[in-house]
Amino acid sequence: MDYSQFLAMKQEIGLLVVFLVVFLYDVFMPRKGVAADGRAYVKGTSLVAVISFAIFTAACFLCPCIYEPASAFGDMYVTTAVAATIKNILNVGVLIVLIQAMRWADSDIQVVRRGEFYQLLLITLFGMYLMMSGRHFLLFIIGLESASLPLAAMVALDKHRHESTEAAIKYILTACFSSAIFMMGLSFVYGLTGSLYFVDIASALSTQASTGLLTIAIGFVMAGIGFKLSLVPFHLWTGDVYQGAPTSVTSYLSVISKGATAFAFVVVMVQVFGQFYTAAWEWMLYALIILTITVGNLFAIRQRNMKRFLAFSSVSQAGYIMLGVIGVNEMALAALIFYVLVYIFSNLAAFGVIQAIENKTGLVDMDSYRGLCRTNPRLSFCMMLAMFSLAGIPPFAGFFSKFFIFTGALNQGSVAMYVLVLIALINTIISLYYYLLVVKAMYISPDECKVPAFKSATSERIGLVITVAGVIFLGLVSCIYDSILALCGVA
Amino acid sequence: MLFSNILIYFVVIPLLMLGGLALCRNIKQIRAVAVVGSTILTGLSVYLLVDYLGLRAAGESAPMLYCDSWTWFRDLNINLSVGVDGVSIAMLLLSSIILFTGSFASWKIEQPKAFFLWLVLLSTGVFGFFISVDLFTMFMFYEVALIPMYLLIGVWGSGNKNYSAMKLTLMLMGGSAFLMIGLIGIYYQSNAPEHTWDLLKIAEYGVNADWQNFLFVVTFVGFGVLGAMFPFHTWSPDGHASAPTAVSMLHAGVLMKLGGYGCFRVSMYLMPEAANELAWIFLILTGISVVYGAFSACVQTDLKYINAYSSVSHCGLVLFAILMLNTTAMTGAVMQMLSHGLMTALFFALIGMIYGRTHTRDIREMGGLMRIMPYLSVCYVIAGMASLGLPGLSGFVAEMTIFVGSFQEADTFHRVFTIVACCSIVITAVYILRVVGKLLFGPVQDEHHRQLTDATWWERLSTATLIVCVAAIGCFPNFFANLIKFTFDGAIFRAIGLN
Amino acid sequence: MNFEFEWNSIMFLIPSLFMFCCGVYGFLTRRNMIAILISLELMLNAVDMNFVVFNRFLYPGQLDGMFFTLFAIAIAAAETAIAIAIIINAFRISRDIDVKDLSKMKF
Amino acid sequence: MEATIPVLILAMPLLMFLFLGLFGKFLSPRVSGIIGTAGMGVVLLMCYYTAYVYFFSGSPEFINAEGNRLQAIICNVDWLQFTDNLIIRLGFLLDPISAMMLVVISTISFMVHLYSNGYMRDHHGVYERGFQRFYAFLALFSFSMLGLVVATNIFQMYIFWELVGASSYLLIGFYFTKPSAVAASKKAFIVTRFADLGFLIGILVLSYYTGTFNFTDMTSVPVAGMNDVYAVSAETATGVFNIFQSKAAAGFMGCSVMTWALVLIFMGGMGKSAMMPLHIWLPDAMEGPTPVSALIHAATMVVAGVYLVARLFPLFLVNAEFGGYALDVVTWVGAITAAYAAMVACTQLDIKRVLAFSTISQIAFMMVSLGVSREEFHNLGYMASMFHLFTHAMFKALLFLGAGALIHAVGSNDYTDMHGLRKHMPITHITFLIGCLSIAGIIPFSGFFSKDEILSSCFGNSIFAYVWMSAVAALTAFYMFRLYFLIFWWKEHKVHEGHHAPKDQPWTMTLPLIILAVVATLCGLIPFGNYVTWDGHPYDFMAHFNWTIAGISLAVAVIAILVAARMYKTENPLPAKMRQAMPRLWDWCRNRFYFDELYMFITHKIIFDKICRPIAWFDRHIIDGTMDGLATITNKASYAIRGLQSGNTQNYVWVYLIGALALGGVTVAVIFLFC
Repeated sequence: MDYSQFLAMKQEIGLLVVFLVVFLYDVFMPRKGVAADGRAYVKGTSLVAVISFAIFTAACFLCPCIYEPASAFGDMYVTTAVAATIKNILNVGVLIVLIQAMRWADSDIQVVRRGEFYQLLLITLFGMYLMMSGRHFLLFIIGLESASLPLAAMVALDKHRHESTEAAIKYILTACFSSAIFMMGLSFVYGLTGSLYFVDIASALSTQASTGLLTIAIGFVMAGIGFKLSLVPFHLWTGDVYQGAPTSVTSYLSVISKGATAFAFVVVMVQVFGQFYTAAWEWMLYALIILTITVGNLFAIRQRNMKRFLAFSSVSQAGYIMLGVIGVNEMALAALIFYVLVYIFSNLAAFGVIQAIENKTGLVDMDSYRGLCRTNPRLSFCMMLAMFSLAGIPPFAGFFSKFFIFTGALNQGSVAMYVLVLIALINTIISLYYYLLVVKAMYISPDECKVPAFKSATSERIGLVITVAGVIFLGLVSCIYDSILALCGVA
Repeated sequence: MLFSNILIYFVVIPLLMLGGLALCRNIKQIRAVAVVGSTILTGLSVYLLVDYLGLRAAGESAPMLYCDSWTWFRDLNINLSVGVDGVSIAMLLLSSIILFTGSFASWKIEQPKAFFLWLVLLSTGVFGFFISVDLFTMFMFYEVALIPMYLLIGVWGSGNKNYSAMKLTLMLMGGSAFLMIGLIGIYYQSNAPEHTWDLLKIAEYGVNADWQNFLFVVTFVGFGVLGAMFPFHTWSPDGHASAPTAVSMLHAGVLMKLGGYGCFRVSMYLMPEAANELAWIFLILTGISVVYGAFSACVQTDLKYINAYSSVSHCGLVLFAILMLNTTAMTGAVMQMLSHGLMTALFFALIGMIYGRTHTRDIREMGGLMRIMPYLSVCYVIAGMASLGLPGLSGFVAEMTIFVGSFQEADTFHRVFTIVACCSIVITAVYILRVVGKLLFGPVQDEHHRQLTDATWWERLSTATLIVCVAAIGCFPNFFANLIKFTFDGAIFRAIGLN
Repeated sequence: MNFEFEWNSIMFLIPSLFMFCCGVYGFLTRRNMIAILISLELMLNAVDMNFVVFNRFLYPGQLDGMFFTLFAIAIAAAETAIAIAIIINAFRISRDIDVKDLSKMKF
Repeated sequence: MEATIPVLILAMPLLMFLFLGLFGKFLSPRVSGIIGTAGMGVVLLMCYYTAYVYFFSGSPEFINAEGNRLQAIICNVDWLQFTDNLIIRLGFLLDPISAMMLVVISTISFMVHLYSNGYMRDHHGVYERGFQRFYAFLALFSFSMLGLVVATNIFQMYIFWELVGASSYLLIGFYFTKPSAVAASKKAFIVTRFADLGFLIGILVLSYYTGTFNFTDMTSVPVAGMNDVYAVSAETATGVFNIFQSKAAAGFMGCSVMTWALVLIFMGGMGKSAMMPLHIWLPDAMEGPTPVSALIHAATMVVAGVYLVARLFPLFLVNAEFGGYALDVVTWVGAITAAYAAMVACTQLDIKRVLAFSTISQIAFMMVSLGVSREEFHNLGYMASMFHLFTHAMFKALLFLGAGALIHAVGSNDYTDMHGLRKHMPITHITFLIGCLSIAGIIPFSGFFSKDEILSSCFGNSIFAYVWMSAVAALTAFYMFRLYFLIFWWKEHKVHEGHHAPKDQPWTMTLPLIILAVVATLCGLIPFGNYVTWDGHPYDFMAHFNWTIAGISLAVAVIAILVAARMYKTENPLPAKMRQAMPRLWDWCRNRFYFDELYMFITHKIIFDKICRPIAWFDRHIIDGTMDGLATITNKASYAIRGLQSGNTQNYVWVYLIGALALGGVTVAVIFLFC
């Protein structure tokens, strides 16, 4: 075996190094800190994790070699400039998540477990890398599972809270079920084509007529990936898990996991089923998008818990992301990547505020946000920007990403796409409604605010500054989108 | 160079104002920033007007002047393109005047800093919209102008403000949803050699004939929502009723004009063939708007509702005239936009001032205000006279231009609707005089009102400015008509034989 | 190419499908979470069987299916391990592993 | 003629309006009264000068070699350009009728300005509140009215038409704390607005087909070798007719388009001139201060409708010649209104209302006169109408100002509060009597001549018209003398004794009365036909004077006066008996044939209750309800599907499974069924 082919996986190796640094530091450093309940812990784990990950992220950005296309393991693993970019984007997101999570991870309850949090998180990220770069369903499954199973543990991290455990159980059970269905679908695909390589499956499919079994198999595969993306009707875990999980985990779950899976979904659909049989999976996706956006919005309307609210908002956002998949062109792909990027920043800005408030007061209800602008004007300002960006209001980044994804989707020019985009656009009105509800609670409600004026921690502030800057500038600074589009054009 | 173009300052100055406001420490500084900024903007637009007329007099015949373009999103061909013609200049002038007067009208607002921040953000959007000739940029500014409305109404409004603010925002966003699909459709379906957002280029090459009808309808409806076209007007009464004074002024005065302007600039200008074919649908709707709004206004008892319905009627006339597709009517439409903008701003300013004193807007609870606050009452009468089309004030010239223009369309359908629209002048008189009679004349209804004071200097300044503008248009209409007309005489309409 | 099952493969596929359905049925009806996990194992094993059968009867020249099965077994084990850990934690908190009782968060 | 003075004629009142309006409150009432009166005096002189130059200078731009008077456009400025041809210009057209109107308006306006100095004060000489405003409004009205009569094009006329409406509104509602005044002003404005709608549409139709707004382009031909000088010509009007024939031959509802246009334009005139059924605002307009009634609602503004028809008379005439009905409509409306108003005037209590109905009736005379005017009778009717307009302005202003003096002295509008005032107010008595004699048509007072000409032209048209109008003339004499006797005779009033006894008013009020009385007496002797005819060609009235008709009408008038004297000179039961003899008729007349009630019914019960309210309801409940309904449906849907998220993991899995199966299954089914 030629071990040099591992060198093709530069980002994965870098990530493993970060993981090892954190792991070794956490395991072997003397436990000098003492938590409130008397248990000892290693000081500085968070800092090590964040700094090493920051170095890794920066290195990935700066090192040109990672953008070179490469493959390994007999083309089971393929990386391209686009994939590298997506990974970089996810890295930025993860970095923000880590920064935002520091305060929570360092809290008295979590401090003894925070090493596990960072390690599990890095492992799931690793799984996502594999998922995005895998060109063989075996590698894909391994990536998918290692991206989702540790997440269950992360969801359960708050182990004394009933909600956390409940969420974890719901997550693990549905995840397992979904992977079973997914693999069932795969087995049919395998039976029909005799290979698990994406390329081979595609070429095998291109020579045979469509059959019912294949369609059902595609449906199963879509359901399996749609589960991770929380597409309706595979989304039902989302609300409960987002609500129950520790907020840092929720934010990770909502942006990173979703972004990675979206990209993987594009790869699978385009590379495996894309050449042939477009009509079938596109119509399936068509239906899924409509359902996802609509149902997600309808559920989001009534939510009072901010995390649960953002869960359903993220369901509908996933629908918008899928508009980039259904477009099947480089513009749509670029729009999708850009959308994910913007979504990461916007959603993390919202979660940053939620975490800041939850860490201080333990309140996550929308009602407790009433009158927030009078006690914590800056936090509420950040939250408002995040909401506007998620709703797609200019001049914030969300507007641009939404506009581009619609532009990308309409590139096809079919009437059906116009109808789809129109439905999506009408749904933006509903989404605007519930995003404005938050703004209304913060700015318009005359009530006395339950959240007292407080000063948030430095890490939270840094996180918020980064995300808000992103929300404001990602769209206005055109070179970001232009470079993504250029990359996709090359790929 | 970005800053060598005069138009860009219409966006830069509001942005600087935003920065300045953010740094302000007390109300005096805030007022100073607002007044200085809006004065500069007004001065700038007057300068632009003069300069533009000079250029036209010198024989410039390009459809848009001061054109400039800076690449923004290269691959999508999105540019920050600016350029103006007479219509946009008229709108810029209107916006800056209303911003100026609006600043004075909100002299004593609570939480002034946040209020002015949002107000200036809103006007940034408005100015940006009027100077843009790039569909994307235009749309972006359009939405920038919409959303501050929510907070301005929600926070500073009165009455059922939560409901109204939400309804207004959602309905307008609904409009812009249609708009977005229309604009992207135009981007893809234009006959230009490469996909472009550039208005002038699209206008030059035209839009794919198969798609025009669809795109025309969605864009027209999209802008029509903001233009308060029946049956998409219901945000207007509630929204205006709840909005604070300056916001009502800016919204009715300028923002609703975005609708009319957009209808013309995008729907009609880019897709004249579809406009020609489908105008009748919207003519019916706008024709209904005109009388419907007027009739509804007749029985309202809330001052702002009356005015909001009157706006529905007047703005309906704007769209109605645009749809007539001839130079005269369209010129009239723009004059009506100017006129309605100024006079409705005046109305809302006055209503706000009266409300600030009496704390009621119900005309049944007020009366004989002429004795108590003569200045405001006289201004109200003048605004009313402008609204019902008294010669010498702006309403008359605008309406007459519209009616004469519309009557040039000789078929029965157009004739009937023109006459129906004409009827609005009677109904307008009914509701205006009803209000004037109940509110200002007659005996004093509420003895507590006798202690109230008349206008303060900033209120006087604000209203007097508007009245002077209304009278200026009313007395020297040809100046404005000539400013506007050039656009509609322009080559594009002529080329396809519609004019 | 028509997808024609050979008799032999059918002999194995029917039980695997049956197993899968049993697994699904169990998953949907059992209230004890351990039983649910067992049902899950049934489903996963059915998938494994599928892969092996397809490999063995349709594509005997390769080992893709076999390897997939091996990995799938490992994954199943990992899933179960994590699930059990969480279930144990749940039991610690509420002394109850009935899945119906875990519905505090809803709507 | 130089444009300076004509421009100043318009500019002066406008500037006075702005000056008094903006700075009036910084001036004392006395000063502003003096400024206003003096300003109007200057305007008066300028108008006289202009009229003098027009009629008597003999300049070739005003009169041609054959002695025909011409139309001269003194100045004309583009105000608003619609299309290449349709341009609103503001200009100054000088022709016989506009020159005459300048005289009328400036005279009456000046008298009223002067008179108001006295009238708008109480008995202690304290000025009424808003005195400055009053003068400002008077100036505004004068400006608008002068602008109206000198209009060079129909749109300019419309502009000033609206402006006089507005100033009338402001002046009627001068006592704005009085609800009745507010209601009256509103009514006046809205009713005339409604009529103006017809006018506007008429203008639109006319201008669309003729392609011009200019009067001169529609009714006159340019005089060769002169700029902006035109001669009225039936050929041009025929040309207009032909344009209509060629462009809109079909007509509409049985009438030609031209007829429609003219009738619609006449509708505007009906509104302003208070022709039935649009007359209802005028009696109510008497809520305004009496000088205003004299100026606006008797002498000037209300004759604008007559003036409008006269202005477009060649078109009407051509239309009639080719069988159009426009002029017949004018006649019929005029005839019915004249009789109606005269009947109503016989029963009113309020002296101003009597005068108001008398005004309506007299204007209807002018309308009839225009309506019966035909080429074959040398268009005597046109001349008669203008003549009557002139004399009527004088004597009606006189009557109104006299009534004002009475009201001011007594403090009431009601004649039952007056009775027997002849000894207390001798000057008022004499001047009022002159006015009454004049309107009754007694020789040698001015009314006799003008009315006689009208009756002559009616006689020329048809015997029916002549009889009808003569009867109305008799009624006129009757009700005027009824009024006169009831005010000044009937019986001595006890209240009138003592300190507060009514007496003649200060000189500012009596002087105008005397001047107007003199004018009203003498102006009938003016050889009007030399100055004002429809085509500018002098018409020697005396050559065509019909002594029989004159004699009959004089006799009728005298008889009517005697009847009135018998009934009302002294207190007697005869009027009551008459009333009992014809109760139904009396009731209808007293209640003005229930027109107000009818309008009330239409506006409130039908327009407000059956149109406005349902629309407002529809808007709030259906349109708004739909929008709210969409929101509610969304909310309901959201609530309805919440069961999906039951919190039970197994349900989630169920949904998942069904979703996954359906995704493939439905697609398979669709492909199977449709492909």
